[in-house]
Order: sequence, then C-alpha cells, then structure tokens
Amino acid sequence: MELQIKQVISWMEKTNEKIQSNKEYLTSLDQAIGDGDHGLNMARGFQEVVNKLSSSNYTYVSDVLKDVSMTLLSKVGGASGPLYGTAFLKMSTALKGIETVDYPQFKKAVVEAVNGVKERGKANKGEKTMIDVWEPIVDFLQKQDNLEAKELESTAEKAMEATQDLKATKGRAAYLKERSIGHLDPGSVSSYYIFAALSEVLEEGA
Amino acid sequence: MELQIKQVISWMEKTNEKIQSNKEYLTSLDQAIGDGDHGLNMARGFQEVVNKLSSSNYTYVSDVLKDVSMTLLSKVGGASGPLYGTAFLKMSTALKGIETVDYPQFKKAVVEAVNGVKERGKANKGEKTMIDVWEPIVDFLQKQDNLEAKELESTAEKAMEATQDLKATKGRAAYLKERSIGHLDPGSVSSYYIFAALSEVLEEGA
Amino acid sequence: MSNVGIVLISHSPKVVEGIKDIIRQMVPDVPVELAGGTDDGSIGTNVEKIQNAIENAYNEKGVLLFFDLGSAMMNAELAVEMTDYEKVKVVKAPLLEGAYVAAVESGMGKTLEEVEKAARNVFDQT
Amino acid sequence: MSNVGIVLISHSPKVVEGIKDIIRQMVPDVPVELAGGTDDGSIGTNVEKIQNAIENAYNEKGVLLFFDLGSAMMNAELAVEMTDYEKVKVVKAPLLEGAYVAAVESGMGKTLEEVEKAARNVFDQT
Ligand SMILES: Nc1ncnc2c1ncn2[C@@H]1O[C@H](COP(=O)(O)OP(=O)(O)O)[C@@H](O)[C@H]1O
Ligand SMILES: Nc1ncnc2c1ncn2[C@@H]1O[C@H](COP(=O)(O)OP(=O)(O)O)[C@@H](O)[C@H]1O
Ligand SMILES: [Mg+2]
Ligand SMILES: [Mg+2]
Ligand SMILES: [Mg+2]
Ligand SMILES: [Mg+2]
Repeated sequence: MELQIKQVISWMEKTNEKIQSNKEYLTSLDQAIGDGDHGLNMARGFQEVVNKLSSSNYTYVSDVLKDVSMTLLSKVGGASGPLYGTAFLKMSTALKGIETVDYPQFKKAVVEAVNGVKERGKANKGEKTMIDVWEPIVDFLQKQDNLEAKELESTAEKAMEATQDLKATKGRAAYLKERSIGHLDPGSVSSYYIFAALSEVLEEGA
Repeated sequence: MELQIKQVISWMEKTNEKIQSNKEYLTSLDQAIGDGDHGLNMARGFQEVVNKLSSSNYTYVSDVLKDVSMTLLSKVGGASGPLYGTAFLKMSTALKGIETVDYPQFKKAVVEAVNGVKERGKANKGEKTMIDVWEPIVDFLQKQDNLEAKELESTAEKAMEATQDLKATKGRAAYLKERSIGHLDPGSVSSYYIFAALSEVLEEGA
Repeated sequence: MSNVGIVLISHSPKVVEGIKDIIRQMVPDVPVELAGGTDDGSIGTNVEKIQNAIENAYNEKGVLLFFDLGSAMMNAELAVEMTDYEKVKVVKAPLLEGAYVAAVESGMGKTLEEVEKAARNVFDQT
Repeated sequence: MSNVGIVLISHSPKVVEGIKDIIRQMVPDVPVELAGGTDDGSIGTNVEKIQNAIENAYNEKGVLLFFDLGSAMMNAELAVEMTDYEKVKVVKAPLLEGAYVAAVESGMGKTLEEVEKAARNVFDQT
C-alpha cells in the first residue's frame, strides 16, 4: 500500500459522504444511549474538513492530517471532537515530513492514533467506545505485512457490531450502565465509516 | 409589658425605618464578608412588610406576624429571607389566638423563633450569624420577670458588636474563614435593628 | 408509568435553564422544573418558585430537589416542609452533576431512593 | 498583586454565565473567563473557546479550569496541553460549587495549589 496526499484527501471525502448519508442513523444511535448529537457533530465536522481540504494546497500528508485534526477539534462540539482530533493529530505527527506513506509507516501512525485516543478518553478496549473499533484495527494491522483493503473493512465492521453486546463504562452511555447493552456505540459506527472509506480508497489505488 | 396588634405593626414600621436609613450600611457590611445584598434584601423585604400590614385588617397578633413571615419569605432573596421568615412564623404560631400578648407569652414566642432559626440555618451560637444576637436576647428574656425596654436594646447592641471578633462557620462568610474576623455580621446588625425597634415600641407603650 | 421529577434551584435563572438544556439532550421524558433567582429574577432564591416547581414536577414517583448555595438549601427545605406531598426530598449533591445523573436514572424508571443515591454518589462513580 | 484565574467550561453558555453572575456578587476582583457551548453557541464544548479563556484569565498566579461533563474535560485537558503557560490546571470538582469556592479562595490571594485543594474538597467542608 501507498498513501499520498491525493489518497488521504479522497479518504476524507469518502468518509464525509458516508457520514452525510448516515447522519440520521448516527443521530438515532446516539439518541438511544447518548445525547443524540453524534450525527450532527460528525456531519458538521467532516463537511468542514472536506471544505478545508478542497480550498488548501499541501506538500506533505502530515499537513493534510493536521488540518483534519484542527477542523474536527474546532467544529465538533461533542466528545468525538477531541477524540478524532487527537487521533488525526497523532497520525499527522507520526507521518511528519513523509510524502508517500508506506505500510509500516501507516501502521505506526494508527498505533499512535489509538494510543492518543485512549489517553484522551482515559478508556480502554471493552468500554463500548470507538476504541473498540480502533484497537481491533491495530491488532489486525500488526498481524499483516501488507494491507488487505477488504479485510480492513470487514475487521472494522465486525468490531463495530461487537459493541452492541458491551456495557458502556466510558462516555455518556456509561450513565445508562446495563441499559447501554443491546445498542451499537455511535462512535464505533462512525469509526467504521472512517475505515470503510479508507478501504475503498486503497482498493481504488490498488 | 403588653403587645397588641397596634404595637406589633408599629414594631415593624420602626424596623423598616431603621433598615431603610441603614440600607447602604448593611450593604457595605455584606460586601465585606458576603455577597453585598443584605441591605437590598432587608430594605425590599421590610418595605413590602409595611405595605402589606398597612393595607390589611387584623384580629390577632399572630395574623400580623404570619403576614410578616410570608412577605419576608417571598420578597427576600437571600438567606435572611427563610431565616427571618421562619422566626416570625414561629412567633406567629406560638401566639395563635391571643389578642394581647403578655411577657411570658412573648418570651415563649422568641424562644420558639430562635429555635426555628437555628434549625433552618443548621447553626448555633458562636458561628457569626444572626443567632449571635437572637440567642443572647433569649438568655436576657429568660432572666427577667418583666421586660426592660432599654436593657433589651443594649443587650442586642452588645451581642451585635460581639460578632465582630467571631470567625464565621455558617453562611457565606464561612467561605472566608479567618478573613471573616474583624467584621460585623450583617444579619446580626439587622437583627439588632429589629430588637432596637421593639425596644422603642415598648418604651412608648410604657 | 411516570418518572421521578427533578427540581433545579439556583441563585441564577441562567444556571438552571442551562442545566435543563443539557439534561434535555439526553433525557426527554423526565419532569424537570426550574426555580432560579428571586421573584423579580435577580440573583437569589425564592420559596414560592420552588413550591410551584414541586407542584409541576410532582407525580406518584416523587420529586427530588437540587440546590446550589446557602439560602437555596434553606428555601428548598422550607418548601418541602410546606408541601402536602410526601415523596419530596432535598438532595445533597453537586447541582449540575447530581441533577444530570438523577435525570438519567429517573428516565430509566428508578425509584426516588435509587435516583437520590445515584446523585449523591456522582463523584464516586467517575 | 494578581489572583489565580478561573475558567468555567460547560456544555451550556447559560450555565457558565449564571455561575459567573453568582461569583461576581461575592468576588469582584478575580479573573473569571467563560467557555460555554460550541463555536456556534449550541450545546457542547469547544477547545478554542477554552484556549481564549485561558489566555484572558492568565497571570503569574496561574489559571484553574472547571468543567461539567465528558467532552468538557477532554477539551480542557487538550487546551492545557496546547498552552505554553505552565501554571494551568484542570480541577476535578463540581463545576458550580468548586468554581465558587475557588473564586473566593483566589480572592483571598491564595496560591494555585491552595485554591485547587479547596475546590476539590468543597463537599467535605459542608
Ligand atoms: N472517554 C471516551 N473514550 C473514548 N471514546 C469515547 C469516550 N467518550 C465518548 N466516546 C466516543 O464518543 C462517542 C460519542 O460522540 P459524541 O456524540 O460526538 O459526543 P458526546 O457524547 O459528547 O455528545 C461515543 O459513542 C464513543 O464512541
Ligand atoms: N446558616 C445560617 N444560620 C443562621 N444565620 C445565617 C445562616 N446563613 C446566613 N445567615 C445570616 O444571614 C445573613 C446574610 O443574609 P443575606 O445577605 O440576606 O443572605 P445571603 O448570604 O444569602 O446573601 C448573615 O449575615 C447571617 O446573619
Ligand atoms: Mg453525543
Ligand atoms: Mg454531545
Ligand atoms: Mg448577602
Ligand atoms: Mg445573597
């Protein structure tokens, strides 16, 4: 695999498309076990990301990711703002000065991202948060020597679905305790869109 | 001593006069160790009391005191509202059905009042609150078989002055801890006005 | 089926309005009534506002009262003494954090005692 | 001589405005800066608002940050990591009650550590 500026921008555009068309769905998920704003938060944030990227010129992948981070930080009012903001910032820092990202570099960037999210959210795997998608993705990446786009997507999908059976112990859903069981975690669903979009970009690039 | 409706109304009018002319002074005391509204609170409350009493007809002393209580409760936004409201309500209850209040009845009413204030404020003597005036007054009344108006006034005055050296452990001034020492307690000063006004009424009646 | 009602008492009308906005995002169907400020809307508290709020929030599950400082507690306790309803209680918990947890617990159909306990322990949980 | 600055962070702009109103009655001369709501004023939090508030509240005594729920804490911690100032700290205390005590203590000229401790222990005192 190889990621260049063009692919990263396309990754964000595809993510945005998925989020815009699933805005109501994300909202309904967050209404069930949260405050109902995750659809709005993500739709607003990624629309601004796409606007920002399309109106800027970039030399390095890290600069694109930095802008993604800053835009999400300033435009997403919920917990997903600082969390995704941190994730993309960590990726940006990990990929500093690189023009074409190769697989080991990408792996390292995602590892840094998930560590950042865990630190920011003071959360670990199994607490019914987006970490329950990001960490399985890291495990999956660690096991491969080359990125299989389709498998990336299905790994994220399975991880997202598995959040249904978890009891939330972090984030707003944690207030609901047992009642959070039986519902998908909204942030895990939006994280799935992010990796599904990446998978599509990689497939096209392949 | 004897207290009839006329005297009780006059008591409230004289209290109001003292409070109106010392409004700024009470404010400055509350600015030093509180939130600066005691002058306003008391001026508004007792003006409304006087308005209410002058526009009503009464058969029993207890009905006058009940109206005093209700007016202070609804028109004083600070702690002195529920505290004085409770004091006058307890007096009203203690004097129910009595047309001319004699000294033992009055004594009992003030004892009930101070007990009510202590319960409402969860406070005791020595905590730099209005209780530091009310409780010495009760002690003074308990010792006498007949009410000496002048001594009532001087007892209240001395008690009020003694609050200067206390450290507040209840009410807003308690947030200031040691810094509350060296200032008069605003509620003790307004309580002094109440007893000074009563003293004047009793003197006139004598 | 009804849910435990919540009364928010603060010296500031804005504070209780804002807390209600935050609660409503997560909990649409629990009675939340406000008693902020004095009778003329300035900084302070008012027992009649609290009495009205209790009246409007009341149902057979009961009502919990949350307050901010000093006179808010005194007026809350006065209002409880003055009401004829039995299941009305003042909760000693942080106003915003306690009321938020209480609203969520109430929305799950918990009893007055359960909701109160959760609110009191709000700072142990996290 | 300066006083420890206070930054109030809430999902609701009204909440922090109201708390400031309550604080100002008692404490006129301590920096109190607000970061309520998202960048467009709806319910949520915003790290840039917090950064601006820190900037405006800062002095050599330092700044303490008080927050309400979830993302407010995350954004507060982010803002602290992003600032170049050293004496900036997030306090784990009830928003209204903690900030009130902190403002009073700050007004008495206490240090950052003293103010923070008082705020954290606000529910032990009373
Ligand atoms: N402490 C945390 N650690 C990791 N992820 C979290 C945490 N809190 C919340 N999340 C994620 O954020 C999602 C909610 O995002 P969003 O609705 O935008 O935030 P908010 O709950 O502030 O409204 C959750 O579904 C969860 O995946
Ligand atoms: N817990 C309490 N018990 C008894 N008296 C109190 C208590 N709290 C406050 N007070 C009295 O009330 C006075 C302050 O009244 P006021 O300024 O009207 O109330 P607030 O402090 O709410 O602004 C204090 O000076 C004190 O005498
Ligand atoms: Mg949400
Ligand atoms: Mg939200
Ligand atoms: Mg006052
Ligand atoms: Mg006041």
